[in-house]
Amino acid sequence: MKYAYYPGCSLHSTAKEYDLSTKEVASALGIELVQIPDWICCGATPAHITMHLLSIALPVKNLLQAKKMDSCEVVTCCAACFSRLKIANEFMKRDPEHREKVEKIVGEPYRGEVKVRHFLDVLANVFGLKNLKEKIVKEIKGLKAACYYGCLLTRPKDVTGFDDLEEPHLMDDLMKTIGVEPVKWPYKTECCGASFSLTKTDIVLKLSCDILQMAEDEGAEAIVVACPLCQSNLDLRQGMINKKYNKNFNMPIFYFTQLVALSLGIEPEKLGLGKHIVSPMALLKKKGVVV
Amino acid sequence: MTQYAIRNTQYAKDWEPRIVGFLCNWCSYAGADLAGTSRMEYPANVTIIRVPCSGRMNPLFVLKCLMNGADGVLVSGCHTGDCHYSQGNYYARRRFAVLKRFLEYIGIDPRRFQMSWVSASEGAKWARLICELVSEIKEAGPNNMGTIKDA
Amino acid sequence: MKIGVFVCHCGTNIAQTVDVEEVAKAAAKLPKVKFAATYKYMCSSPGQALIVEAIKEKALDRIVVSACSPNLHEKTFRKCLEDAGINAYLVEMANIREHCSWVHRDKLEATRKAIELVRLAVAKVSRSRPLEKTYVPIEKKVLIIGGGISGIQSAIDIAFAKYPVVIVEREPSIGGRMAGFDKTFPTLDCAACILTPKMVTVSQNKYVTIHTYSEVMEVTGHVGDFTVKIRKKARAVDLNKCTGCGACFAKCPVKVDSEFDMGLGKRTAIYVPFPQAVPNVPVIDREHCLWFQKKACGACKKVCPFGAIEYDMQDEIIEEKFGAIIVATGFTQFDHSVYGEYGYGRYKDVITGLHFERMVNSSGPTGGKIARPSDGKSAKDVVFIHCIGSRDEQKGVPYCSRVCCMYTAKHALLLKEHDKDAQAYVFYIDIRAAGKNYEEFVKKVQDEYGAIYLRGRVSRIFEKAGKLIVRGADTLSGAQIEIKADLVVLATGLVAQDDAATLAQMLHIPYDQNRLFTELHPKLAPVETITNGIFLTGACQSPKDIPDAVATASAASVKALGLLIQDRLEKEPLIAKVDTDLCSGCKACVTACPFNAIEMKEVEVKKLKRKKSVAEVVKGVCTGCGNCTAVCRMSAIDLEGFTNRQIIEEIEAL
Amino acid sequence: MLKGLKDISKELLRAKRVEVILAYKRASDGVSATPSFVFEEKDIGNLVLDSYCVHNLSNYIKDFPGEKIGIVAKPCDVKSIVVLLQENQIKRQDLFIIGVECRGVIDEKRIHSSDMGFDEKCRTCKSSLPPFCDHLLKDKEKIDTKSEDEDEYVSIRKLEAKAAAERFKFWQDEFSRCIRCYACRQVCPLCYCPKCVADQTMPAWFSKASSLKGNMAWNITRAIHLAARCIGCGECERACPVGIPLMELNKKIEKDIKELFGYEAGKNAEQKPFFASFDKNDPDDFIK
Repeated sequence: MKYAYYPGCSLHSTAKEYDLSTKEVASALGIELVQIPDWICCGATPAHITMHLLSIALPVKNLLQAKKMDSCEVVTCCAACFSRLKIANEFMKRDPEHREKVEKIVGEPYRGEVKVRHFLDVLANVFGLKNLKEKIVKEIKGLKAACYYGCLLTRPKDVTGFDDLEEPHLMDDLMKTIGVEPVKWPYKTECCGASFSLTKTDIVLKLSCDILQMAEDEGAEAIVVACPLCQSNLDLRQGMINKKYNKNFNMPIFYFTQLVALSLGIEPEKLGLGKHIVSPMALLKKKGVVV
Repeated sequence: MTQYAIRNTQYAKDWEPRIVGFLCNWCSYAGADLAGTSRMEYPANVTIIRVPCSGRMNPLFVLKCLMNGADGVLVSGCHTGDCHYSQGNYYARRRFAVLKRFLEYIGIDPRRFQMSWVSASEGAKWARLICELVSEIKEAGPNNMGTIKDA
Repeated sequence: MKIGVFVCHCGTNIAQTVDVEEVAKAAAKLPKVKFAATYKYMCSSPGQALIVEAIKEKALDRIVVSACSPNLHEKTFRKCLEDAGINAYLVEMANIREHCSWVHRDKLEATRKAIELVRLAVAKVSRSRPLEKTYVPIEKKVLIIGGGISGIQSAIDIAFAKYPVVIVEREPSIGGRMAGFDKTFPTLDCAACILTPKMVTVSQNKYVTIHTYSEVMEVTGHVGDFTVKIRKKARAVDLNKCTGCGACFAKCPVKVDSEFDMGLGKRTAIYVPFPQAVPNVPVIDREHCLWFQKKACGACKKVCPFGAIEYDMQDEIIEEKFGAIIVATGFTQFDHSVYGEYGYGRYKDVITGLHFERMVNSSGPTGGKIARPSDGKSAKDVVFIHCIGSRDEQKGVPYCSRVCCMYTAKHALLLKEHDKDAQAYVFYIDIRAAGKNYEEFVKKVQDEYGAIYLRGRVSRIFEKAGKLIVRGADTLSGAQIEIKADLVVLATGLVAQDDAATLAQMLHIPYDQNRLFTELHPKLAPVETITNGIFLTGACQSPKDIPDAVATASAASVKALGLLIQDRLEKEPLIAKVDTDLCSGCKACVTACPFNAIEMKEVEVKKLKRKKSVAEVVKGVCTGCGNCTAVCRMSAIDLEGFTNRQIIEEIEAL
Repeated sequence: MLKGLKDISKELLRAKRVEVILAYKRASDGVSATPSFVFEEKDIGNLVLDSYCVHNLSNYIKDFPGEKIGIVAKPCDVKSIVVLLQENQIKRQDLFIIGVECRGVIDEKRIHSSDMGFDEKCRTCKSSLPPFCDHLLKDKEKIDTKSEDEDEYVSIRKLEAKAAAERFKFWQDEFSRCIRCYACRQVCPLCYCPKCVADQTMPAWFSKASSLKGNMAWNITRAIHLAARCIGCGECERACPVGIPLMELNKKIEKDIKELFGYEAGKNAEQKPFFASFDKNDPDDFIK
């Protein structure tokens, strides 16, 4: 199993731990991730609201790089990157008018030949939960977590198409496989405020607070995410939320890859757990995952 | 260059294809009527001949059109199962499956003879179909039968 | 031969895009054309008079009317020719409206094409021959498929005119959807109170035969002479012996969800769907009956004082002849389980309007209590959501279901009437209350019954702490709204029955992309179909409320009666005919005829002084499809009105 | 075999089982065979039966309407009889089929040349025995036939593989030679129409002139009218005075119908004629 790996800018900055844990999981499972050389920004999230052509051309440039690696599948972890790459692919496949313009910009023909996958999809659907189960060294027992998919992972259905639109379950299935108890909660695909984090922080605080509250109400001890923006909003802004709304959240926000890595017996030090603002260490110790 | 290609370039500028459409009265003709009532626009290259059912279509009608120089012939009926006469379109389908392959074998461009199912409610499909058909036959170029002298 | 060509302006419909004068000029130059004229509206009286006059003055013997689709006015102009004293079949129409002026914009192109269409029509009519109408007898009996309010009304109307009528209803009782309603908008009379008398009337009428628990299996033939096979499903209860005493279902030990009560209540395995059922005779649900499943129990048979229970009753297939058929098969409810945001149909307390009807009905499963199906607690805050499945091209149907705005308003009102403390919230997109006293009714619900109407769509429903959290937008205030509701009622749209397409194919009537049956003309022939003698009423054609269903029922009845009162039926002479000299007797046409309308007969070949076997068309049976003509290599069989000569002439004229 | 033929012929005529026997005698060139209609026992002596008996005698059945006929029939000839039965042209009880085990017939066109040999149709033939008959004349030696898997459409496939323009050119060249003598039609046992469409005037289905267009229309029509009926006896091609490869047309349609519908002509007289029947699952991928 070999993929062209598109990390995206978040995974090289605020979400380094996502990048680290993904690579650890991949290598432990024998999934070869080859970073796309000279990859550039995918355009998320400002490009598509400012210039449509640019928002297609940027991902296409990356996909062309991948195409040259004689790898027909790209895997990415960031939900926003995933969304942009997929949408660009769809345009290049279906819309000859845009295709022509974009091909002019990038200077090469492209027909959406490269397949784009999210790492969650690769783990659950390609590697397979059954196979994963066999590799597990240490089940994470007794941890109740809310799996939070965010707004981009499943939408729009025609483009993403790997999980249920309104009631996604792949991350829940994955967590169950490694021993985590996913809670039933209704906010799996709510919006966290995403990139408004900097421009309209109030919105993010409100939306993220609702998500944290719902997770807590439904009995979650932690939230598991698959998107760097979700993670940063819920984790980085938790303190401000507590202050503004007079709350007392102390809810660790994990990347699903971190928990999978722990269950595979990878040392916690390699997973960037220390980078989280809300430290998960106490919780992990309590559950006996780390010592 | 093949003879098709030569003609193509020769005629490309002002040549407009002439296409005959044989439409069953109950589905396709009504579908074309609906395209009209819905004011959908499509090219004026297709002349419609009304027949009661696609089952009425004798392959010799198609042959006659092509021999007379029509650039394309379309036979359109009801979707299978929907035939007003319950089975006519099934017979037509069999008949024209054989004819289509045979004409191609003789060297007649397969785009020149086409068949479609268009229901009475598919005005939009009719309009779209004609646009496609006209552009396909434009690509195919003029029917060279039309230029053969019949002394 | 003197052909006259008449080009219609159709107001500006044609004249705007087609230069009609140019068309007439070109037509006049065609060989055999002796006269060409244009007129504003050819189909109008003066237009027709123009044709009649020209025929008489110029001794025209064939006519081309260059106007709209022949499907619209061919009959008009045939009549016009008759009035002028020439054979009705010597007219052809060039469709320069639907197939030309309405679909092309360029005037030059459209005019060129119009001239071509006229040329073809002239060519065809030059090969037309006078044809004599044929007549067939009419079976003076009507079949009504479906015994809901539409079917019942149709049957009453036809029986009133003293013609026999047969209702075929697939459920064990007639009554249809209306039987399950509580009250009716906007007058709030109780549905049962107005329907039950009609059910009784129809069942007691001597002209009416009702086959309940029966289905139409096969329809053959044509107007005046339909042959219909009906499967009478085995009820396992003798209709004649049973008195409806109810002893059987009182003793039945099986309890299953009642379909009539939308699963909110229970019924037994032997059951009548509802107390006012007609006939008031139970039926055994074989899937759940212990006798049929395990050969155990047999309680009903034991207690029946009349020996009416017959376990070994078999389905019976009967065949009857009818002159006309009225299709009144109604609708089914949109399946809202496609809406993931509303829980994929998994939340017990998210119900549909039909559930609510049963719930609010005082003789219903909850005794009129608005109770949550999940825990039986009474529901105080109830959210109603409009347009579930309707006006949703992605997940549902594109059309408006017409009745949901009104029935939801009615539900909001009934909610308040049943429980003073309850509060209705109604999420709507638009309120469509176009009907007599409808708008007033909605306003009353808002003003006097305090229903809160919110303009917006609900984006999500989820369960939390025993409540349903309903999230949506109020687009008027721009606010996001979250309501903690006890119950959510979805105003699910009306869609075609699951097997609508199958029935349409059986009847040879068209249906649209939503599987709703297509009327002959959306304005001028709303209850007729393209197939002569088959009429539509009620929601099988498009969603309808009760008044509309009843109105179309009576309309369809009049159309059917209009056929039945005739002594004999005029039949188009556009049928196949055989040239025995050309016929080789190969029987290909006999085999290929979908209607078995061709037989073999012996004829004398004078030249050879011997007999030969040739094909012969049975006039009354031939429908004029022309399939025979295409399988005949010797072209010995031809189709009047679409003869080989006519079509070849058209091709030559291209 | 010849003796067998003579014996059975004698028996049939004596018993008045048949009124005439359609068979072969030697032609005046002393080499080829020619059809012989035997009404009396005394003529039986002239009969021959060998690889020069090329004609499909079923073509003459229509000349004896209502009469009891004995007919010498090779496997292909029997197949055409099957189609005639299927199409109500003869009654089975009026026919006594003397089936012949066949090792192939000589290609008549090369009969006087140095490379004399079997006809093309016989080279790909897969059966030496007629599907059925009333009396079988068996060969003394065993006859080898091609295996069932052998591709009988090699030449068709070759032509199919050519470019459209090339195919068009090929057929234009062939059809341009046609002189519209209609020998192909006259010799075909299945061209029994009382009045062929080519001869009809109301309507005139296509040009009667011996022009390329008219020729093309005629040859296409002939092939279409034999579609799913032609059993491949090759008489049309044999009779064609200008050597148009008519079997390349017939075989193409035969191949398509076999591939698309699994139907073969001349197999079963009880079967409905192909174009007078349909299957709901017939291919429709060519329909928009």
